[in-house]
Amino acid sequence: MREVLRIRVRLFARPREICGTDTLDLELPVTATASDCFTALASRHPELKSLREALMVAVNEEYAQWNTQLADGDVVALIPPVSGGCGRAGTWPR
Amino acid sequence: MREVLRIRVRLFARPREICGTDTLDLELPVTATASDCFTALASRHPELKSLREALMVAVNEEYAQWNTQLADGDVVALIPPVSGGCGRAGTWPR
Amino acid sequence: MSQPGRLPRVRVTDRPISADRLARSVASPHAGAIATFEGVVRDHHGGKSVAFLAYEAYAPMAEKILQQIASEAARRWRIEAVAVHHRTGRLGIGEVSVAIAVSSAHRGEAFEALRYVIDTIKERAPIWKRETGPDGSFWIEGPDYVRAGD
Amino acid sequence: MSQPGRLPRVRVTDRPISADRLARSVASPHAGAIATFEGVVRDHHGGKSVAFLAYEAYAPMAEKILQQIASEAARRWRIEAVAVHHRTGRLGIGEVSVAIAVSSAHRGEAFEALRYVIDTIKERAPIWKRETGPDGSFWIEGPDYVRAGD
Repeated sequence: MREVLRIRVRLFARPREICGTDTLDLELPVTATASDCFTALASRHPELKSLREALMVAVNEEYAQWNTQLADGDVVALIPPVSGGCGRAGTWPR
Repeated sequence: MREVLRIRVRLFARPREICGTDTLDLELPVTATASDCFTALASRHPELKSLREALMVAVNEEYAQWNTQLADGDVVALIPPVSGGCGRAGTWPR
Repeated sequence: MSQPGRLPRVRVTDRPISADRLARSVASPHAGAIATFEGVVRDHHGGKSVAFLAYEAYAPMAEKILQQIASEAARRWRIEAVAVHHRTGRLGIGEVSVAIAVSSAHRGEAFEALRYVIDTIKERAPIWKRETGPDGSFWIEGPDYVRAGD
Repeated sequence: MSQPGRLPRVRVTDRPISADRLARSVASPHAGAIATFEGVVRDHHGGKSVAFLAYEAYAPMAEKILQQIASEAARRWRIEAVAVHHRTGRLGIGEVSVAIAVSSAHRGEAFEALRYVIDTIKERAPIWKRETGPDGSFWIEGPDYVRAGD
């Protein structure tokens, strides 16, 4: 086994537009968290950085914390504010 | 013109069953109120008397007070408690 | 196809009624929300089983009252349209006794108006319900049951 | 005829949806109340005119979330059944984006559960809305508008 995590990233709405795709695959260090995944993606697509505060993250189709440890094969989705939400990630129901 | 009011009475649900008809005509003194109409009817159908507290009255298809003065040709309806109501006439919206 | 434009907004009828037809009749390009309610004959009431219901109305007055209630809702909330049909006669389990539809730009108003309309109908419309089950027939008078004579 | 028994209770789909089909699917002999909600594309938003909307969903996660919300409603209120469908893709004015139906023995529970379901969908379901009007296309992010790139 290689010492990396193969992570699939799902993108929607504005992040999808910024990255120009709805799905991409990343290789991350084995210690990577969801937040590290975002940072790796934002280094390729700097426009994402300003969205960070507004984004939620999902791992394997469940809302997750940014400090969630990832595992090989995980699917990470960036979740922009939804249409009826208040736009502040901190108040979303968990 | 005769010195009486010709009043049509409309009956529904239990009062209709008690009186055995859904419509009847009464002649009442020219000073009669809705309450007098009820009294005249209850003198023919004594079983009605016990319903008096629970009944509302309508004159010409509008909810009315029992002391409403009637006019010749008026249609008086006895309104038993409706199915979703609280059963106390005094609390009905007016 | 139904002809929504011709459907009366308020009606007391012995024919089957449908919230869906009312929903289509209140639709408008300005409406972002359509909420409906159907009252349905259910197989039990107060712990007793129910075979069927019979609704009796003072129809012309009931239609006036339904119209008043609809107008009150339209004054009180910012809604696009409201429609109310009430059925009379004998209804079996699962049949619709009352159908209401409300449309509005935003959903909060549709919900509040819908709730107001059904709650107020139940308080004020001159419509009575006779329930028939294994113990016979009863008039439902608010919280009271009273044995019916026929 | 539709086949209500086979209609999934929860679905995210790019095909047209209907609250009426859901209402029929939640009907039961024990239900005295059926309440429905349709979210409809309207011709204006925030004072601007709207030509059409496009809904984009993270579909498998959105279906899980809708199922969670339905289960929460069923735990919290005494209801018979609840069904929720959400549509994706381009929708014109008057088209239904979300449809919900709830049945219950008594109407209060149906109203409260219905309101909970739509309010919670709007907070939690990973579904996004892009609005197109005379000024271009915008993502609707809670209270914010953000210009869309395509």
